[in-house]
Amino acid sequence: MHMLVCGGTGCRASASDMLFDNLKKELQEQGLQDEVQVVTTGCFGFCEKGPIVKMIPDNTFYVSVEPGDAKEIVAEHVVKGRRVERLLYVDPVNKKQIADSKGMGFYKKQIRIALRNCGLIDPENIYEYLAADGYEAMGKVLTEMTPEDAIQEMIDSGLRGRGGGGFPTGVKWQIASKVSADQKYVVCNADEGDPGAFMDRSILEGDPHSVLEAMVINGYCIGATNGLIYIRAEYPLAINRLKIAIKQAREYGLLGKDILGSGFDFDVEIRYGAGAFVCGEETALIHSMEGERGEPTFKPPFPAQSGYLGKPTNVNNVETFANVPVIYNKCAKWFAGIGTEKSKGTKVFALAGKINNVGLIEVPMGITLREVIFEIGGGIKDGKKFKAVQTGGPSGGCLTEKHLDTPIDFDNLLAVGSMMGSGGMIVMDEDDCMVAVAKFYLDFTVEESCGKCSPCRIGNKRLYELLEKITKGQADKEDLDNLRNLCMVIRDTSLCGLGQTSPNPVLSTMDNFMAEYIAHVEDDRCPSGVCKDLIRYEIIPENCVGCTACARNCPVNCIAGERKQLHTIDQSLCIKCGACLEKCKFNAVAII
Amino acid sequence: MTSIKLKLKESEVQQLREVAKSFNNAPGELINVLHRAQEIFGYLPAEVQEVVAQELNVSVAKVYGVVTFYSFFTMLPRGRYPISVCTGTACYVRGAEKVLDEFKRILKVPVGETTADGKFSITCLRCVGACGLAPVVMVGDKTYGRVTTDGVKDILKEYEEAE
Amino acid sequence: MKTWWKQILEKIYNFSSVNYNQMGEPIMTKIKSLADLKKIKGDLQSKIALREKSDKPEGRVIVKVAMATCGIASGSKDVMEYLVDELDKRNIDAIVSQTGCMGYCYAEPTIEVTLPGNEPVVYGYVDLKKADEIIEKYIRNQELVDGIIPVNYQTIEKDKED
Amino acid sequence: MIKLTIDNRTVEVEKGTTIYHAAKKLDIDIPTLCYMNLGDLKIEHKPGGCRVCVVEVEGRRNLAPACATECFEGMVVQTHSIRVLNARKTVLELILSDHPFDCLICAKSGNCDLQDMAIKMGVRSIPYQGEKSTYKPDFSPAIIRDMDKCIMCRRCETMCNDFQTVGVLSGVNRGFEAVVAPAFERDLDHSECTYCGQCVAVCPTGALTEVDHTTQLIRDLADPAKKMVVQTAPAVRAALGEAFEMEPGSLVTGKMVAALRRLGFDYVFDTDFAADLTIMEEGTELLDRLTRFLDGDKKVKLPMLTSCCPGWVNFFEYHFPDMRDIPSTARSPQQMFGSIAKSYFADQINTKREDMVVVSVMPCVAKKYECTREEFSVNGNPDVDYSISTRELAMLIKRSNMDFNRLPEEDFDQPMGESTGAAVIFGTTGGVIEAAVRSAYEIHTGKTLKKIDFEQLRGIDGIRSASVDFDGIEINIGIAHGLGHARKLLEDIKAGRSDYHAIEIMACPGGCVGGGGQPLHHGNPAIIKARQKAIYREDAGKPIRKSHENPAIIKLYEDFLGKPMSEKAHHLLHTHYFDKKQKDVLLD
Repeated sequence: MHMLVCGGTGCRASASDMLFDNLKKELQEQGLQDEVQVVTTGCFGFCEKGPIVKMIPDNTFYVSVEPGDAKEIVAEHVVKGRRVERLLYVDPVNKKQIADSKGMGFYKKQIRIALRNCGLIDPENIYEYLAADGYEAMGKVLTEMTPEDAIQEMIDSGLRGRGGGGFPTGVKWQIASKVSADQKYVVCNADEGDPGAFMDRSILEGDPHSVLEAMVINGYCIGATNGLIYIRAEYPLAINRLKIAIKQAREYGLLGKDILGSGFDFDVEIRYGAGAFVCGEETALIHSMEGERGEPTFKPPFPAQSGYLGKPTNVNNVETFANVPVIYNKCAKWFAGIGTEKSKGTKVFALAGKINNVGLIEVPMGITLREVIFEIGGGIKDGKKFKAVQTGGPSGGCLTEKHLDTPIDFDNLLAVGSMMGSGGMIVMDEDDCMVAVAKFYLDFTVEESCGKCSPCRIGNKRLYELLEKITKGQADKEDLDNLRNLCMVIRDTSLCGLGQTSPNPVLSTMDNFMAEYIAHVEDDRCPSGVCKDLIRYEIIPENCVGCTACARNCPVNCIAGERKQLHTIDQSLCIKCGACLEKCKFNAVAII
Repeated sequence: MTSIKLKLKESEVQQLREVAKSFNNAPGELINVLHRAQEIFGYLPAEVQEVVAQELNVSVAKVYGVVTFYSFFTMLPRGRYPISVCTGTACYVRGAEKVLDEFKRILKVPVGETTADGKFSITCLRCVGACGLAPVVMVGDKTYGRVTTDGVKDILKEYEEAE
Repeated sequence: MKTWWKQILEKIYNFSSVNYNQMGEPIMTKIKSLADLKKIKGDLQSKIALREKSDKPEGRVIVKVAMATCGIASGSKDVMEYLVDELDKRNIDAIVSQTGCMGYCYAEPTIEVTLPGNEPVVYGYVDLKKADEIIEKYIRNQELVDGIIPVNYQTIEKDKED
Repeated sequence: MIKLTIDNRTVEVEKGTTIYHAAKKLDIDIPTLCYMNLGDLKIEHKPGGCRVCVVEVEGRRNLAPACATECFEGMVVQTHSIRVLNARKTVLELILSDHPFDCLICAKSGNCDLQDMAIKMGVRSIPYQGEKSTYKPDFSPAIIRDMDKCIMCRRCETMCNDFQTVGVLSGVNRGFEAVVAPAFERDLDHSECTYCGQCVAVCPTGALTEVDHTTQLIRDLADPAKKMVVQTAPAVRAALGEAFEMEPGSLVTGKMVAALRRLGFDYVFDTDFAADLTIMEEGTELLDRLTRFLDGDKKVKLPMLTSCCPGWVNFFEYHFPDMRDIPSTARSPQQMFGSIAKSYFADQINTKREDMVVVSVMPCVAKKYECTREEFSVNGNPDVDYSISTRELAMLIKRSNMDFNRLPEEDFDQPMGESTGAAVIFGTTGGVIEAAVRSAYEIHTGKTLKKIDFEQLRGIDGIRSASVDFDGIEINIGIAHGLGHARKLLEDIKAGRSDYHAIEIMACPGGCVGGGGQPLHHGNPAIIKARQKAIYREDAGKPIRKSHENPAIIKLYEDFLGKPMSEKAHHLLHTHYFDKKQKDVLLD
């Protein structure tokens, strides 16, 4: 028998260490130390109910276990084989106690559709993909369905583009299918540029065939025989696995002429991006594939009408494609049964930032931020306080405590001033200054703006400069008004999605954290102690023991003081790097 | 942007011509050709761009326009050990800026430049998708995860010793 | 990777229809219809089931190593090589294969170990020392060791028709 | 047809019409800084980049650019709601925040689209201050680039790449650093720039201007030791009036002469004189090549291409150097004039060439470069000392306190002021070849033309072709204006697909009337067409309309040159061309 004790930061903060020791002690007292093994595990992602103990092999799941409960667990469960009822998880809906972790709703929070094969199959081995229903959807569509039926199925599924815009995929296909042209193209957008989002890379690295399969289906639906994958050159592993997959698929006749005897031809080529975020925008992406500067052009015409080389082109994102085969394998109705009314299926999020379980998760649409952050993500790192979560990357906004129970879908996120984006989710804690965060995103936008239209080229630069002024304590209240007006105008007048959404990080932080802006502007104070010009490091005399650790680590030698004497910081030399604070073991350095 | 004057050898010009030819000398393949050219030379000096322009029958100005648009392309030779600090959001909130500052402080060069001995160059890049390891630093093809300011010295030491 | 590829293929599939060229790469045959495809799938599934059993009735140990960018950056390649070599050296009948990202980026490198007749167990932060511990304690003696990552998702159910 | 409402008024437009044009129908002028449509010239530049033309469309989340948004049935548009006006003004303030505030001393002041817009929008302060882009100014022999003033409308890029296919300018860098520049941000004179000046002609701000020679000119005019000679190109007289609020297409030949005389020129001559001379030389060369060709001489290359346009000469020297033996060797009228003025005429008035200053007034900026070419000088003394544009002349007249509109009409001086109608039409596309045909026909056939006007050679299409019956021999003539169109013809010749005998090429849209040195058309192609009409009007009114009948020219040959293509003529009036193609990359 095994006892798994959660050793994640959250549980540790609620004394899982002591619980672990107590369990061992109890077992020893009972002489069971050789029969029952106590093991610490990584975070279960259920920190709200920690500490957690799981019994193997019967999968009993105890929650909110205190060190004092060790005795009872050993005495009852281990010795007598009876569950400790009061420590069982209570289902919040039907109020029933659930003993077996498999039955807990918690396990159903994540459903893997797009990531179904990631981490399960060998991506370089087509056999494993074939064994996992691979290319069966393609076979079914190509040999048993008309393009019209296949498009209808896609429309019925309610799948919306996962790249950020959320345009219904089936409708996009339908538009391209209705334009007559001698050639059409299917493009897979794998130019994942959102800092902090890496689901596309993971899918291509873990399940490249699913994307190829979906591209063939897309091609069949719209009458295209050419597929292009536009991928970031910074993803060498994904490129390599894609190349292997393409080679294998060709060798098996799953790409190429007369696929599966259907008479339909389709082949795929790889094109490389070269580091331009704006190329995530489909018109810019198309120009980039044509060997041009990746500058967006006005829509309409939409790529589905006139795209690559002026031909009708469907551009879909990697995650969107990864969903496609499942929809045909399981049917549209099944897919439409997951998620919310207007956002069907699941969404992959890249959880990052100040959160315990950094990683990729896939959850049904409609799940709340709270469930994602606290139940799946395992809560905030180091037991700090949750402050904000940024969704949608540079196009998105910062959401707060009050949005935690909002069901996540395309429309809800938009309504609260953020965006689904490609699914980056960056969690921030009390140590993050929201003005600085807004500035960080603007810095990104300024660097990534293509420069074609004035509001984005100059406006974002000015936004950044205004934010810089604020973080330096040089701004006045009028600047805040100007800031807001500028945001509105950039949003209203920019040529493409990049500019139209670039003010979101500023607007959402202004809406949700106005007090922080005011503190910077009126009191010349950064409440989170981040903005260098508004803080200073000082040594607290009561706590300083004169260990010299700070002085030794100061890169500019601005800390003076003899051993065992009080140290002082020369503010005129201090570069505010924070090394002294990091090194001090006595809480004697503080940000003022 | 200035570029280092470079004389190409006939063999190198020939190599570029073959690259262009392998892409059917099609203007639409400009970016693919530039990728290959950068693989060969490590960077894209003016002379290389001129040959590419000639081979693909596009104007040099256009080639330069494309090269300067994409951050992946560079006209300056990188250090023997190019250091790239990820400044994506996940790395940012986990202290990438401090790590970057530390590199700049120790090597005494700003971002985008190479140390006088040609050994190290510092660049920033946007998210390598290894957010779980934030903050991330790449030296050449090698990725370092969970880098701290203290760790910077150790990383550099590894390469100092390599020579 | 080439030798792995061959090794894995031979060990796993022992596929009668696969022949190898001189380079050790399999020579493929084209799949000509949907029926063909389904047949191959059935074939593969039963072969996979079979190879997991090996010649022992209770089956073989299966180890999957997450080899996506973050995994490799954290050293999963070394771990995989170590596991392939060591399991062989220690005469443990096991299949080691690579797979994509399992999603636990914070705990890379991660590996999934399935002992015959048991649920798969995922271990995080696997360095060579940990790998050795896993081989000795978990794989040999079924003793769980520290560093388990609790799996917290469900996959889509297999189609009922199949 | 589609019905929509703009500012509460209904309008009906064809499908595919943009809001901008629909509004025009209602006389609503939506401002824009980047959009440009040169109608018949088939140049439309629609990047949707400046975002000044945004309007509010009911039901739309954000504002729509009027220049790019197509109308739909039932569309409701507001062009001056508060939201629109605020956005438009803010965008303009942003553009101004990255623009120098040196309006008072800017070459474009008073003629600047950005300045006009700031006045119109009532900008009184710039709330958004910050870093400004700065670039090293670029002085070439003809064009000055001051990219600090660039607003990224990218009209120049369209002219340089799409229309002229010269490919010197491209958008470079990105974001705030984005700018239009030659390769490697080198100076223009290190690029393949032809100095056609079409970038200057469409630039809405002071970012692209011509090199200024007015100060030099004023200094020389004040020097009593210098004999000041001026020549004026045909297209100047058809456009100069625009600078003095006259209707486009007003002919101001007489007033222009009066003004030049009042400026202090000793001799006011006409480039048209040299144009007639050009026809004598070029026409003879054409006939010679034709006759030999028809006689079966395999060494003769046809078609013969005209060579009066310096932008065009630069173009083939850079892009088609291997074909540089096809164009006529005749110098341009400007250079023929200079050469004759500093020899024949200098002798007549007993002046050393060093003491004579020959100034040309040209509709062109490439002429500024042309007169600096080394082969057009004798012992370092240039045949034409410098060239000023139509715009510079207008500026000089204003600076000299003249009321241009009230000046009397005066005549050119003699002998180099005498010209024919054939010379006048050099100023428009198709004119040179028409003038050549008038003379070549009569000289070749010995017959008098019944009809002097060759309507089939006229027009505004980019590439035109016509056949002229030379007494039983069909002569195939091609005409191109715009270097992109020229490129097509050249590629055809190269590929052996061309059956032309003679081709006229002009670099600028419409020919010299649309030159880079003309008063700015501000995107109105009707102005260019009006100038073209004026040119033909001047031709029609001339007593002599064939170059070979110009008495001053006849006398020039009798007294000085002998006959066309004589050795002396060859020495003074012909030239050779260079291979300017960038040599293969430096090899070790």
